[in-house]
Amino acid sequence: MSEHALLRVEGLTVGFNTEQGPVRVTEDVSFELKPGHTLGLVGESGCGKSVTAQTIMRLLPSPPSRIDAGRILFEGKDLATASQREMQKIRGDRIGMVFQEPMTSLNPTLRIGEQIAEPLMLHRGMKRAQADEEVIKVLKQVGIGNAERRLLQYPHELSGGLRQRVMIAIAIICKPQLLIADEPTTALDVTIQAQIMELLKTLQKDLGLAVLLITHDLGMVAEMCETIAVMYAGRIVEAGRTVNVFAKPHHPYTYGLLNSSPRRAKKGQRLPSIPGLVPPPDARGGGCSFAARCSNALERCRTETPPLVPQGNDAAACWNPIP
Amino acid sequence: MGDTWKRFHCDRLAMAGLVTIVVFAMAAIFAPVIAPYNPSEQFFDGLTLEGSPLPPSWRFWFGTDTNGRDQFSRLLYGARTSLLIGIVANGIAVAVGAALGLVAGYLRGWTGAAIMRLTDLMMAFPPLLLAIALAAILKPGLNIVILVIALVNWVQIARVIYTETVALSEREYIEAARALGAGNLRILLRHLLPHLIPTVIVYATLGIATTVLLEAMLSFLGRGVQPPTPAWGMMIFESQSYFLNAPWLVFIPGAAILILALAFNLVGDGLRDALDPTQRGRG
Amino acid sequence: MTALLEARGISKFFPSRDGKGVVRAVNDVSLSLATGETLGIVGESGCGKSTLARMLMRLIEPSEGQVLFEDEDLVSLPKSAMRQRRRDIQIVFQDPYASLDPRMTIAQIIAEPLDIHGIGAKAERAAKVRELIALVGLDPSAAQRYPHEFSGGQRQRIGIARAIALEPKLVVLDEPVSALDVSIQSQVLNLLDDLKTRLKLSYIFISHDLSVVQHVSDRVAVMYLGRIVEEGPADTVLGAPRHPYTQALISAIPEIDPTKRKAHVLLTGDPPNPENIPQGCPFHPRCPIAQELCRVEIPAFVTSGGSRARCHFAGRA
Amino acid sequence: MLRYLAKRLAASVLILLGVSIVTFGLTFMIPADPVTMIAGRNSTPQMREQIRVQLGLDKPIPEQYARYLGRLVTGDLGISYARKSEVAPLVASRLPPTLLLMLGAIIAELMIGLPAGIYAATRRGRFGDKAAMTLSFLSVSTPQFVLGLTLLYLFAYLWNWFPLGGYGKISNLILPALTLGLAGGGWYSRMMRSSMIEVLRNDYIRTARAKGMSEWRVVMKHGFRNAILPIVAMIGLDVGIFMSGVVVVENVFGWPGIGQLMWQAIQSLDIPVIMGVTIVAACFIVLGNLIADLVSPLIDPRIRLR
Amino acid sequence: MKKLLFSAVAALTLMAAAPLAMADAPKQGGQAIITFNNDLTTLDPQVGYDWQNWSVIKSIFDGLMDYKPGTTELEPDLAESYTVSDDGLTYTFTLRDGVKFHNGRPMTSSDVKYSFERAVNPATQSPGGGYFGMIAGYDDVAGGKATTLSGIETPDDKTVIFKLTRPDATFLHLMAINFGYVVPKEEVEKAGADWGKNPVGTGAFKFVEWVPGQSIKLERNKDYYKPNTPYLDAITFEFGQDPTVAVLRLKKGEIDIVGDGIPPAQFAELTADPANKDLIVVGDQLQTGYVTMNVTQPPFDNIKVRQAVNMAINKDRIVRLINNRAAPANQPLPPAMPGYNPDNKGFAYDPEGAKKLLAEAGVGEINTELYVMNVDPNPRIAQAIQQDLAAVGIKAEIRSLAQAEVIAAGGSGKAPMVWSGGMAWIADFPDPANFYYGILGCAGAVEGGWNWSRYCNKALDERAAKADSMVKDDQKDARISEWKAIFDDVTKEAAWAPVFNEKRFTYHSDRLGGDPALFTDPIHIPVNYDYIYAKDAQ
Repeated sequence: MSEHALLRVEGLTVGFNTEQGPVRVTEDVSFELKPGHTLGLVGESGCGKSVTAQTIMRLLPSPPSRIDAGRILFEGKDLATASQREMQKIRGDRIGMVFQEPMTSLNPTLRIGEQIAEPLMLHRGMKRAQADEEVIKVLKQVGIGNAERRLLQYPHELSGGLRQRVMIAIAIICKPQLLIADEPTTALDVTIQAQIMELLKTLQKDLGLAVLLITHDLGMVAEMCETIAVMYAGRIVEAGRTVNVFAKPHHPYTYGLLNSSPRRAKKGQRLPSIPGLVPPPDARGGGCSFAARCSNALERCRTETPPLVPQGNDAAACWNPIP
Repeated sequence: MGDTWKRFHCDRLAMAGLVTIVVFAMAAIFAPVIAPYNPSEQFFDGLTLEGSPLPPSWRFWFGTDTNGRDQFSRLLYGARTSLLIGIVANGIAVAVGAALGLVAGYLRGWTGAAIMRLTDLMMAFPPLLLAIALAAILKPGLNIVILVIALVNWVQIARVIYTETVALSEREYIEAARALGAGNLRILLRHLLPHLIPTVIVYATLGIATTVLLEAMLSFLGRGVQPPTPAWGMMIFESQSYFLNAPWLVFIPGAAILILALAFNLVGDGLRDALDPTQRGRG
Repeated sequence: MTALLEARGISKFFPSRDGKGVVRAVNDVSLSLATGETLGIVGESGCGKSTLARMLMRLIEPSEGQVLFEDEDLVSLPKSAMRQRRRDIQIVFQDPYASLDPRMTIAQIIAEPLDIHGIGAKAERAAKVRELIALVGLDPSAAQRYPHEFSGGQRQRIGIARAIALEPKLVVLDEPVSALDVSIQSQVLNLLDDLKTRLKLSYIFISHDLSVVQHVSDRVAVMYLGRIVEEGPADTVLGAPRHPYTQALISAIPEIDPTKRKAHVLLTGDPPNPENIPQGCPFHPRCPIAQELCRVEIPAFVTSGGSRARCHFAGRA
Repeated sequence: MLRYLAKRLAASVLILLGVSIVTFGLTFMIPADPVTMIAGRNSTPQMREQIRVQLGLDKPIPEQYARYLGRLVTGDLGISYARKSEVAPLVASRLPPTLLLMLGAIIAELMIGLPAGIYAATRRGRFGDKAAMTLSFLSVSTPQFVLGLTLLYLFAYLWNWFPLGGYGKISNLILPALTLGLAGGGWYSRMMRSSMIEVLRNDYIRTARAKGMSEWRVVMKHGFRNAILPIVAMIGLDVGIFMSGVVVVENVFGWPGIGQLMWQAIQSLDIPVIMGVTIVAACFIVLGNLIADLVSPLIDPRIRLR
Repeated sequence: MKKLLFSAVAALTLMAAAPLAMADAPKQGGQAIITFNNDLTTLDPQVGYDWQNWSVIKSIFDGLMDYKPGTTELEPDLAESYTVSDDGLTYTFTLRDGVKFHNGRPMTSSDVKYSFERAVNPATQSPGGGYFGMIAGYDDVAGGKATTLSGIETPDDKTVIFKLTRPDATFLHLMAINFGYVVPKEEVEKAGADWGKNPVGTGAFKFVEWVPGQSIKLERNKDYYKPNTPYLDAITFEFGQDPTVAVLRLKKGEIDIVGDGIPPAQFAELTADPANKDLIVVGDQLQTGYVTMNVTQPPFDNIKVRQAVNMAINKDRIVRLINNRAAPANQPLPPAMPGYNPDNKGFAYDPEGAKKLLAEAGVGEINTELYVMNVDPNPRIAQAIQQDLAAVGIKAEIRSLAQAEVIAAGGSGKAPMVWSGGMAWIADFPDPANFYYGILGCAGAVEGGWNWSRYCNKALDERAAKADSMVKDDQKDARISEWKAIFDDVTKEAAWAPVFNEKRFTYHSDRLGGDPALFTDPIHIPVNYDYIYAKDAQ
């Protein structure tokens, strides 16, 4: 791994205290992101990708969540051990974040302008009037016309696409180094999805942002990310350059994921699918969590957890990888 | 059902509440056996020579009241009245309020509007006056107290249930039931009512204390339970001006109300959790 | 081939939020479905596809028009007769979380249609429920559990089991896989396909996901702002779209292949609010090929090769 | 907005009309003959007949109601039996103290309920939460007359912090307002707690945190405004709830409001006063609800008045 | 024609002598604060009819007659003197010189005439108009046929002549009753409906202001016709003061008199405190607490049942229940009332005897209702009575209601038994007649009347009428002994069960001085404000 990574996550293990005792939601997650680059963190619901993103921002309430192991090095500083006060300085300033639900992620009772200006007021000590200029600028940057009027509107007066643009404006207004986008287009219509995707690409280019894209949509990763990390049941099962992973997945899960999409299937044929279900965090035993659903599983897979090791052009965590 | 009980059983606070209620209920039922004296007997030596009530002593555990009666016995018998008022009056109010709120919220339209305007009217109308008038028309007594409290208390729960029903009616599983061909009655009883149970329980249990206090309020207006029948609210009311000189007269029945209310509250919380299947498998 | 279901000019008008005007959620839609066929309906949120689906089974009363099911007008059916008729038309909802009553066990949920229509004795119903649970691929132990104990895909199977319990002729599938993960999505789509063959079902399949619709549908209707803008055989409509909106939809889908990054036909702006439908062709403000004509005149359907499109310039883009 | 207001006002008039009918009907059922009450102990039959005619009690009931309503519209609430003076100015002179007391009680409620609720919500499940909720439960369950007298004894008599009675100064207001508002404060702390917990689950709270706000600012700026909405709706209803409370509290504290007036009128069955107070109280309850409805969209712009 | 001449000076010397007993000599100045729980309803003397109103009205207004302070002895007030004709049908009053209304206008005989007409005129709705039924022309005015009383003549500004239709020994008392107090016509008419809130009289104190629900302020009438009276510069009545709180305030020195008396809860503690020895004054009042039994309905139409009830009630215990603030009563009349017969022992407490009587009556099981006003201590007393009745086999359910409802139930004859406490009967004037007609005679036994027993004995009514026609001075004793006989017979008839005669305990601050009798004045309840004084007056 290169030394000049902007963000480096090492062996991150996050647990929750539940009534039934502690449960681990992510285990030994490691990846890195260079300045100006894009990493796609892919996986299905419950795989731990959102937990990972929120842990980087230290947004998960603690208790019940806690970091059991690992480091989160951002610009050389370990966020895993940072105090809340230190985190408050980084959030919104050095790292911006966009969430999945633009409908609910904006405060319904505050005007758009106020909400966008907040990070400036917090981190730059600006007054509202001062901030407004910046806000108008950033609104134009995220493609919202008629910015002066929009400032005074409330979130419910905007469409979903506009709201997501507002969210992005909030995330980038302090010109962060890193943007974490957690399923930024999932809740949007296809045509709007495409718009937002274009916007993210443009911004990344213009601002030199590093983007950590959390998504379940392989198509989005294919379009946007240089590198990809596939998560399954709390672990990264495959990681590498996007082109390589898509062209030749080594982990059977990645393979199944890619093929079960109807976009790749032939009409009238049965869709290739992965049988079974994702095991919930409290039901992950020893061994590979995917073993129960895997057609290539070996005896070893059920007892020993495979490490993420280089496979061909990328890395996979599998005892019996697809060659 | 067994599952519900099992989970309720594991809730220690709820069990404590239940035990308290059972103890109170037992005390009420077996009052004639437990009570050392007749609750209405005014002892000649139950007052000092100056006519002041006696403080707690070996003879009168909780002291005597201003008529020279044994307060412990009155408290036991008063539990009968207060439990009856708390459970029956509040029960009627909750049942009526929930039923009307449910119907209004599900049917909306003309029926719903009529019911909701009735609640508006009731809200704008001081319950005091209603109490006075009702007690004037009918013979004052326990029945009136129950009736008045029921009439006054149904309004709020009706409104809450209405709002919740309106929200619930928008749920997709209601539409799903209709798509299956379910009729109104089935949807009301099978799909709406069970979801309202937690709210109903909360109101039914939280209402106990306020109901018992309302009974005291009615006594304050001379519309309460008629003497010498003991009731906790009335016991406090009768002696309220003695709170400095004979504090036991106010604070002992006050504590009884509080403990009972707390117990019902705990049971309500426990029941709500135990009845919720989404909590299942976690406890 | 006679139509199993035929909608004739159905519309739904709601009073607008400010109480002054009318929202035309669905506007003069006609379509038909043959027995054994799957009709896909695609469109973005707010285009009226869900309202249309609900009108087709009279969960929402149409403001205008007729819905003929086996040549019987459902709209004019008395309520009790309609409740009986529901045996033949069932629906599977998008949200497997919201459409199952959280306070009922799976057995109760699946048995409910049987209860309502008084089918079979108690034991028979229980047997039928077991059969259905097995049919949709759930474990028999599921019967006594509650919906929240299941994952999304399993819940959708429960919803499907409930919908087919009455052995309906038509099942309306309202975004049945949108809330599911990709790996689960394919399982459910396969299940639907199996059931269709086994139970001789007809489907109306509503989705915003073109690739899913393309995969399952015989014919496809594309909706925009309450109207059908293009309709025809799935391969024709999605393979060679003639309406610029359909073209844009297809173009917006990211390709699952990092080597084939394509230039999207980006539509500007958001779909307009149904409360405020533009004059002329409703699509013209976002249309890349709109001309003066589009601003004034609502296009009629232009039929070509089994498909029809509502565009003045259909197929010319 | 104007349309809404007109609609609401029309509905309010209907409610008040309903109240007037019910009040009129109920007071007729009270078995105290107004003539006896006016005529007193030394009346003669001829005097009684005179009074009956003067009051219009010889007329059929619908006509009596029509006359009553006619007078009501002009603001005439009739003549008090006991005082032989007009009810309207009587009620009017007693209204300001009661409104002041209610205002004080609402402030007390909010000053107790909101901080306690917020505190409990942010310490959810911990000791502070449980302690606050136990206290709130106690305050809901304490009889007002006991509370009032206890406060008076401790703060006014024993410790001399406040005057024992009277009216006119802020120091006079504090104890009665506290007595009237404490129970409501208990309710509000519970409501605020659950409302705040609900609000803090929202995505926009996470957004606020992601901006780098301190937890305190997140709660106060983004949480508070959204969490207070259900309470605003409740404040409108408080007026109605207080109407019973003021009878007790005003009696204990010698507060010269309509609660005292009502209590005296009830004791002497001074029906015109009872009816007058009821109607005026109903007006304020309706007004309170209307204000709450009008304020809600100011707090949450999503709410539209229809 | 015999002329009775009272010297006003005599009364004053009596008063001058009394304070000598006190350590401080009365000084003019200072002020007093008196609290009441209930706001006053009116200060219109022709309308006000409860003791709180009366106490204030008596200080603002005057009548032709009054009582010597602290006693029940009549003396002329606004009248300087009067004469009575031999047939007792004509009373001639000569008015005092120099009496001015608070507005400065001298009072004349036409004011007197106006005031009485006002009381009788039905438009006034005076609850006391009926008291003046013996004045000629009453029926016409009361019936709305005339507005002037033909029986009152005013030959000149200083003379008022009353012509009566029947001789009435209580007439002079009626001249001292509030309903006959003199009001200035021009002020009454000017104020209209607000007159009751803006009183203008001739009395010792001048009305200053009334803040509804809060206070009434009076100030010394500097032009009062009695020299050096009153002592206090100002009196403030504060309303809405719970007596429990008022006691605390008095202890703190914030107020001077707890107008409602000492609340039962604090009574024992306060009286036990030696510091209060001089501050709590005990006095008699013209009050009897009794239980009425409706004699028109079974079982109380049976005299044996009524007697049994009389014997069943343990009066000593009830007296203790109210902290010994009363003396057991054995007849309707209170001991302080002329006509009280100390030899009339009534019915002694004898439950066994009561049971025997009930058995003799043979009425079987008795289930009845006892109405009671719902203000402490009355429900407690009712419960004590209930227990006593139960002990002899009479089951009485308690109906604890608001005052007005109990009065209504009694007046309509609906209530089989009523405990009178808190409502009736404090005599309006100190004469046995005032304890008969309305509450034990046929006149009161009508719908809406106050004779809740509905006891109507024509023979006794005739004897009463005869007694009251004895108006001459030398017939006074004969009249009183006839009343004694009447009440002895009433007692035997047992229409009531007299329970106790309440005493008055007035708790006042150390700042106030005056003859203890002033603090328990039987007429000016609770306190005769005109003669008390402030020790700290400068």
